[in-house]
Amino acid sequence: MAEIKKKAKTTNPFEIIVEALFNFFENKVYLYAFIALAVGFLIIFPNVSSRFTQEIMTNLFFYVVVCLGLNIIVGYAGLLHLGYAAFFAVGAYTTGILSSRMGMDFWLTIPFSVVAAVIAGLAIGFPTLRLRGDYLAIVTLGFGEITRLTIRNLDITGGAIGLIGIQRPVFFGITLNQISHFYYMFFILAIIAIIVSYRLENSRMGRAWAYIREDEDAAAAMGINVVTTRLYAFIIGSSFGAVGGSFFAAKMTAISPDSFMFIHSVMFLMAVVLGGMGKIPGVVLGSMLVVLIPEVARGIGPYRLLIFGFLLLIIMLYRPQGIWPDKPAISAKE
Amino acid sequence: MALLEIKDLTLRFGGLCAVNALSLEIEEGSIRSLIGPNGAGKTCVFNCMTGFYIPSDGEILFQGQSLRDKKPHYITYLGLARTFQNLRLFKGMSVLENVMSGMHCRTNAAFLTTVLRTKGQKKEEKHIREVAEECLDFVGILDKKDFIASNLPYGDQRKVEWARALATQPKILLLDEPAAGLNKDEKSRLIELMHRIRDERDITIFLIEHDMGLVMKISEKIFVIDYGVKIAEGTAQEVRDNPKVVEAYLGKEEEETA
Amino acid sequence: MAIHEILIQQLFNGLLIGSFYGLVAIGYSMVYGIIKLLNFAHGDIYMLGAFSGLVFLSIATPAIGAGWGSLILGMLISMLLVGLVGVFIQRVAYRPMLKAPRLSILITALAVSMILYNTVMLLSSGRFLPFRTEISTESFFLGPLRLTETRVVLIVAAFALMFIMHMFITKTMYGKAMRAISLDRDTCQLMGIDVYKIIALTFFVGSALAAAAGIMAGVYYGTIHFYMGFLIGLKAFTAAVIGGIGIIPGAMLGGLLLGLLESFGTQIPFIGTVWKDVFSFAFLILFLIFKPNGLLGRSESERM
Amino acid sequence: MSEPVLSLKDLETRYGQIYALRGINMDVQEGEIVALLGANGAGKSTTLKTISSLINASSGSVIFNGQDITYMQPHAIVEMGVIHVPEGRMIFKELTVKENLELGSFTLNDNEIRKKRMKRVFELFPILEERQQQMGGLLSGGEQQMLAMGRALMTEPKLLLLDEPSMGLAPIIVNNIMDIIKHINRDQGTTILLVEQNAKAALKFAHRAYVLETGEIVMEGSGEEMSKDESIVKAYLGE
Repeated sequence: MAEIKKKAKTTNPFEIIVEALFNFFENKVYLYAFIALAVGFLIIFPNVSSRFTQEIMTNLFFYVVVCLGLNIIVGYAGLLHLGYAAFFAVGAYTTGILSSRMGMDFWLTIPFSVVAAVIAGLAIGFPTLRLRGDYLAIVTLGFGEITRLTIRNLDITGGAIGLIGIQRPVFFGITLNQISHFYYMFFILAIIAIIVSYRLENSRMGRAWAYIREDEDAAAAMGINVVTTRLYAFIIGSSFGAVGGSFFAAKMTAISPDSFMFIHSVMFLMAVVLGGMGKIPGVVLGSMLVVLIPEVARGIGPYRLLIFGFLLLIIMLYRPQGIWPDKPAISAKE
Repeated sequence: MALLEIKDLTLRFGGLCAVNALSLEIEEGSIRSLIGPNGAGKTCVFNCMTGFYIPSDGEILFQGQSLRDKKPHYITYLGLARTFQNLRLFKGMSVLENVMSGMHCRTNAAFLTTVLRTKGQKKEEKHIREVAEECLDFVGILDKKDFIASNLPYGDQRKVEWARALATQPKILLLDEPAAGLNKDEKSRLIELMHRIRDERDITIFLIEHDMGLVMKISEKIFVIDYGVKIAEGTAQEVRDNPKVVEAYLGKEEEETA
Repeated sequence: MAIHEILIQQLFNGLLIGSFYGLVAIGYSMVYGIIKLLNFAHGDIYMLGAFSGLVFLSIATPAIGAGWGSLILGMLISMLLVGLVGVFIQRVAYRPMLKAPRLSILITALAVSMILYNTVMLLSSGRFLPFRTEISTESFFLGPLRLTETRVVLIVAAFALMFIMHMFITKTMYGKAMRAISLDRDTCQLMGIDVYKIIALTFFVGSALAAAAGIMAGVYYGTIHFYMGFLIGLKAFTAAVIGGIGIIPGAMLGGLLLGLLESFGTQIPFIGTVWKDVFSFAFLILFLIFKPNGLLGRSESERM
Repeated sequence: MSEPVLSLKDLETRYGQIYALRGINMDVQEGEIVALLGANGAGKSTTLKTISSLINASSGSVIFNGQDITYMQPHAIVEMGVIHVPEGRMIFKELTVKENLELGSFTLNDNEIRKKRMKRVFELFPILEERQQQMGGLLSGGEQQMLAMGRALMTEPKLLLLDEPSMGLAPIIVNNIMDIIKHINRDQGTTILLVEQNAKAALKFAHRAYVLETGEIVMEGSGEEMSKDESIVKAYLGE
């Protein structure tokens, strides 16, 4: 009994490659060497590439940040959030208004945008997180629409035209206005987001999210406050989105309601789900797919969403856990 | 004063009465059982005690404090831990992670300390792991801590549930049909384990069982309920000799007018 | 106009819009009741109904015109076709997911929605298409009420469909089986009910009703668009929740109520048409918070 | 002996990696009442669920009237005349008593026959006739059990699988239910496989019985023999 059983040999080429990779990176030295190489490459990347590719990479880093935030809500806590663009908008507009209308320094606006996201998160999450899970999907969807319609109809947000003249951040006396500046800014942000996600995942709070996801009642019986724990996920995830929004506003210097439509929420969600919910490398992979596919295959422009729709459907039907594979499990034979 | 006191507990669903004016007391350091046929309302009593159901009437006092309107997680924090009749493990997670869940209510690392990886947070993580491993060792499955819970055989899964409940560091342990589905061997080891929990860890035990043989061996005092009403209370011998109990378990002796 | 005239006019408008909501909400509610899925694609089914009606009309107009006769024929054919599309979607996308985690099937529904509206977007080049009919648009008065022939026929048709639906659900064995499945799927199997067949039937009926509503909306507004399902999907969900999701009479009631609420809400000076949708969603959120089980729903005290 | 109506051959059922049934062999003859006894978790309900295909067997077979029904769909098994009345009654609480009964005869297309059968059910359970417009959930426990059995009888089953019909019922009602089971067996000739924890009550009228322990059959015999067997009493009241 209880002997350790390795997974049966497979003939699926995908699985063979995955298994080989897992075995290879089992050795921590290889893993760290790989990470160091990747980071090194990304650091020198702006020196060897065109502005256009840097733009794409910046966009990718931006997706990684925002989607890791959404991943906390959807992947870790298992709550379907369909209005994430609204939290992204909360951050962008907080920075936009404070910067363009009141002339506040960019870095000072960030705490405000986090606070705004936390308040919005509490307002939506507190009453609804105790309801059935799938109601949250609709409430967040509705909230996303309310937010978009509100910023479209208010004066302070500049209505349908939006805000212009958002100030560029100044970093140690250098005004960040080159694409390479933003490349590095979002690169650092993405690394911070990865570290924070990783630490949360492997912590008391991260485990509590997993327990609730697996069995809500059993988690409650183990002394976990289901509502507040979920609320934490909701607020932390929303804050990621808001910070992403602030930096987005600073990079663009102009924002309008068109950047915060339902379809943007869907694209973020797609990145999280395609790669693999709840798995950091999965989210990075998903972000790459969502950002790079339309760039690599220029011709697919108008068909992009249709293709994504099919991709999403196929992934759900055949690999509901996403493209990124799970760690091989140890199991006992009876 | 009794550690736990149930007074006139009543639970109604629609028109049906699942528990009817049940009263009982559990003294600290004792092993008590609640027995009765299937559908007699035993699990409903547990669900009321642990906050999963809100009683229609009556009172549950734990160390003199009312548990009415308390949330399940808070009741666990107060010191009542439970197991489930149909195993409710976190199936996709490792055995160790399962047991670590029990420590949640005894620890408090939050967002900032976690993100900053403070010394205190690291120490706490280590502590959680140690307690969980100790609990696994206590029930005897420490060697399987890295297995995925759902891949263990049934008897071991039960043990994981026990270790998980122990990790919440309870004052009283509520066991819902712990012997269901176990064979004779496993049952006798179960009895030994219950004694060790009570004697070595000073935890009061309250169990629901259907298997009267097991109950009679282990508990000093037994409460018998049938269709939500307490029909007997006393030692194994007293209960066994009670005609009402015999009737509830074996059916009426005398022939009805057929 | 005197105030009571405005009120009566708005009452009629509210009931008309509300009956569209109600028809779409029925499908939403039935599917939720039976497989506990929030079918995000349901709004797009409504859109599909409108487009298939348009296609039929464009083919049929030269032959039989675009009067009531061809409209009704087009509606019946569209209901049948779109109903089958609903069944197909159910079979391909949802049935394999019935045992998967809830989150996965919700995302599947989202994917289906994307596929549907993007396909129609590509086919229609993303334009607003006119829904031309040959129905008289002349208005006449019934007391203080200003009506057109279109509006009268539409409201009669919508209520007739709801009535037929109600009879189907309460009187036929299939209707009873649908209600039974939403209560307890396993036990239904023990009654000899082919659960998958009933689920397919539910999708057929729900999709057909949504298609009917889509065509009626086309006639009413005069134009259709690939994205017209998004908003009504949300509204129909709101209606289903107001009535108590899973309860079919509740969906109709909720639809009518939401229609009335919007039509009177826009009369409140502060709100106006600009804030109409914000008003509806805010209402949905408040409703979910204070009465999550809906007007006709039971409280959910029994757990585990 | 003639060919049994139902026979289980080396039936195994698993939940994930856990075996609930470890090779069950049993036969039920036409016209018999067979009781299936055992402690909680022994696999009694699982046996019935495997027969009615609510759960799929992992190996072995279920033969009904000479036909292998192991992997048939549950509704197809119902159409063959095997009706399972599940544990806890499982009536439709938010449908009326009459609707509950009608659903029992879902497989029937003829309204006249449906009415006739309902009349017969009402003769057997007059209380159901009185309450036919009430919601099922408002019935008492005993009435719900009667409804569950009445619902099963709407199909005129050849084999009735009853899972703990006495569960949670007062003794006086238990006797009433047991009488009705006897009646159904005697007057309508329905074969019955009964899961019961009220061992003595069941053994009194069961022709034969099997005892299950952790997924295996450990004892088998005639009802009369077993009711006199001290070890059965022991198994239920402890040594």
